[in-house]
Amino acid sequence: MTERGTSTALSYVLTLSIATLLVSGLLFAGSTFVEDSREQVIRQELQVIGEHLASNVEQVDRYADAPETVHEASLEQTFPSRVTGTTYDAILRENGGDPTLTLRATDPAVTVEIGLGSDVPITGETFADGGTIATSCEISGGTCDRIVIENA
Amino acid sequence: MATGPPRPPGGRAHTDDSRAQTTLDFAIGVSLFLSVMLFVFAFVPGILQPFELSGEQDTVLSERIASDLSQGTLGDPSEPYVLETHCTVAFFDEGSASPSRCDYEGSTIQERLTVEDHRNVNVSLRGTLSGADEDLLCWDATSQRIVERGSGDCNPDAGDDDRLMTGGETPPQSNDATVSSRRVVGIQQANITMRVVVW
Amino acid sequence: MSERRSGVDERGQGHTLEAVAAAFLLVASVSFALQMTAVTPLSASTSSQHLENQLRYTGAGVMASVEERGGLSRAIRYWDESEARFHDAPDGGYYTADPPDNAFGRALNRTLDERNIAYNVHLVYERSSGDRAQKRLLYRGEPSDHAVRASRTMTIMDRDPLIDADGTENGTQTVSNASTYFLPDADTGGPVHNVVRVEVVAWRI
Amino acid sequence: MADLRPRDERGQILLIAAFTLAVIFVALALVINSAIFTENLASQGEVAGSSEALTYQHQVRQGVTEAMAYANRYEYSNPESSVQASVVAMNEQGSHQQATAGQIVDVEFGGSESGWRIADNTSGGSTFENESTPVADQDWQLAEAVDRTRDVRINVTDPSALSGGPATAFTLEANESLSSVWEVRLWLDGSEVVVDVRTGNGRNGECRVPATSPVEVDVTRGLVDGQRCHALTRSGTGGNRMWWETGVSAPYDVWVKNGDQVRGNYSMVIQGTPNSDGLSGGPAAGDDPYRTDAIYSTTVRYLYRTSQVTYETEIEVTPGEAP
Repeated sequence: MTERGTSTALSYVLTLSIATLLVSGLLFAGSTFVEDSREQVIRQELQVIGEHLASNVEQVDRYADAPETVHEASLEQTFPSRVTGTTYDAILRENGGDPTLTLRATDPAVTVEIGLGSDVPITGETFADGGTIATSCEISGGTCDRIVIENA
Repeated sequence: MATGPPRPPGGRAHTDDSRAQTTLDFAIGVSLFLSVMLFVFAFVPGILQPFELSGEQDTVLSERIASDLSQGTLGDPSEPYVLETHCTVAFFDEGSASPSRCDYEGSTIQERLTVEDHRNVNVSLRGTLSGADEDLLCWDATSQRIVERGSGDCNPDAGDDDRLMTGGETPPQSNDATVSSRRVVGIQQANITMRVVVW
Repeated sequence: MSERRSGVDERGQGHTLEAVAAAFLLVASVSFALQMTAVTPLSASTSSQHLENQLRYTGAGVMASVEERGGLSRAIRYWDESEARFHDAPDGGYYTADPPDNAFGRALNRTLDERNIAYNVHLVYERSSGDRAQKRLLYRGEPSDHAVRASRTMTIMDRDPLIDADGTENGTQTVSNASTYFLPDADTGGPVHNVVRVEVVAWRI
Repeated sequence: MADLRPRDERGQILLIAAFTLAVIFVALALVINSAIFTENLASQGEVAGSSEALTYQHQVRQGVTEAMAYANRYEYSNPESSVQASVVAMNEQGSHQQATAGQIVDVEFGGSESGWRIADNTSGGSTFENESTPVADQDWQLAEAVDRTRDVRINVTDPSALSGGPATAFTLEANESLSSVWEVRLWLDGSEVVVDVRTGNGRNGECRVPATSPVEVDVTRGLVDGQRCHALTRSGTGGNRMWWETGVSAPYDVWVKNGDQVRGNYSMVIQGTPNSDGLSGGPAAGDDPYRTDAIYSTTVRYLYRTSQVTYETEIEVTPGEAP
């Protein structure tokens, strides 16, 4: 038998450490790769949902402008309630005359902002979770005071 | 020495050469595994490549801009797809302030469309008002009419207020990562095409 | 000693087996991942849906811009009393190759034909009995399954005149007193003659 | 001998490596699925039926406009009931049509404001003098204390009858006081008809069309022969307002000057007091202008509903009123 001249214990430890190193390296590389691409997909999905929601807000704004008197104007769209596994919410904010729509994902904290025209009547802040979001006008005296979003 | 499990058939002796087979088995096993590993590592990026998402929201953005311009901002929401002449002409007048009665603000196309300044957007009006093929349109201040660029009445750089009906950066001809939305709209009793390009 | 030795033999084959099992597990996971994703030949190219949306807006935009000049209602009344069909329409009574020679036809030709988009134009109306009827204004064939439809509703009144070939209003014939006009009076007692829905069905060829 | 055993340990390593890779791929599959869904969501258009709400509302305006024109012209003895009947008929047929597209539509008559229709539509056209006997004057007041005017249309059947210069040209005026008058003149300049506009705040402009009869001037819609005339709408790079009534505040009087310098027909709808001795009580024989009861504006309740859209409004239809 050829004697390798190494003790069983040493080679045993050596191999085991290489093994664990190899596996943990693989695991770590893999999970960061998955995490990164997951965050990228979440950001894209929030942006797409945000653009759809923004066009709904603009459509309701046109609904309010077209007639002489508006009694009710609302538009709802069903979005996925979870974005690549994480929940998210949408906030329609006056933002001091420059209204914006902000979408925030919870698990990896991803935030997306979409600007809206300053002529769109939005005051204060309204909020809706992911899922079916209704965009509608709060109406008084036949005109649309402000556009709000809520869960339908 | 206790006898091990029954000798394998063929009566091979328990000599070192049995390790040779083990080495052979080992070689086969690892090589197979490595080849599969390499194949997988070569193959997986291939799956992912079409789903490398970038600029997905541009499609929805260009649709949103086109619908907003054609159904409300440049005209009147009570009559969709019909543009009001002066607000449309003033929209393409970049650099000067927006007229207060029009439905947009700011002096650059990005501000008027409320998109971030770094976004590349181009809005243009094209049509076949005279002749056969579609051409970029132009505002002829002397006759106060919208004419084709090649119609002779249009001289945007001649000092009078003629103006080409295109706004924002010029879209790149080469790369294909642009999204464009088209709307047919009416202006001055003619039907033309509004094109919004986002990239 | 021998324990280890005998283990060695089985371990040898065992070892290969594990490598094979590992390889198999790897391939299985990749194929499972593929099965799970809704990977379709078209899933990467979403442009076809985007183009369909454009087509729908094009149809709506053409009708809106033509109607602004009153061209849509006139296109419905562009009727040749003596020939009992639309002016210069082929024998079938509806246009096929080239669209009608009026504002609506020219607009369709310029915005759709020049982008080699095929389209049909139908007029949907009601008979006095209340059931719906459809009249082909222009027919180019069976729409593909990617066809989109844009529609617009026009109200025609009892005394609206028919339109002559050159586009001017006919002095004597109106939608009510023209005997061969396809559109019946769905509101016999009242002033409304009929409410016609103009439908443009367009698809890419 | 000893180095064999480690190889056994490594055997398990391959399994573990493969297993971790498997877990990673499954996670990756989830991510790819959401990526595909994102692309699918990105290519979706607007909410189904959401832009049709506004398009159909415009079609309701078109229908009511036709109904009002018909009622004012042919059933002026009781125009409101005629418009009401039309709205009911339109709603019945229209709602059937839209139901096939999954859209619930309901249009209800919501009342109307009366006014007067003033017209001179002698066939073949005539001069625009008033009907006072024995001699028709060419300068006369069409109506006084007018608050609103709409659908002012002049159809010059014989452009050669127009005067050769602006001084003696046919003029239609919205006259609030001597200092604030909006007027439009029609005269012939060689082979072109000139539509010459002067607003109450001192702006003027003109647009020209070939003098081929008939020349149709739709004053309050700002169209000449169906084409937009900047002198009647907005002109100059700043888009200065030139529409009817600009620079003149209601109530004002409507005057015709040099009514003999034109040959054709005209009509308009006003809210005010028509000149009773210049206009006969109804369509008269001969070439005299007349006045009849008319509907000035109609209010309609509009409801549009689909599974995702709810839209309820009230629209006031005043066809051909300057914006």
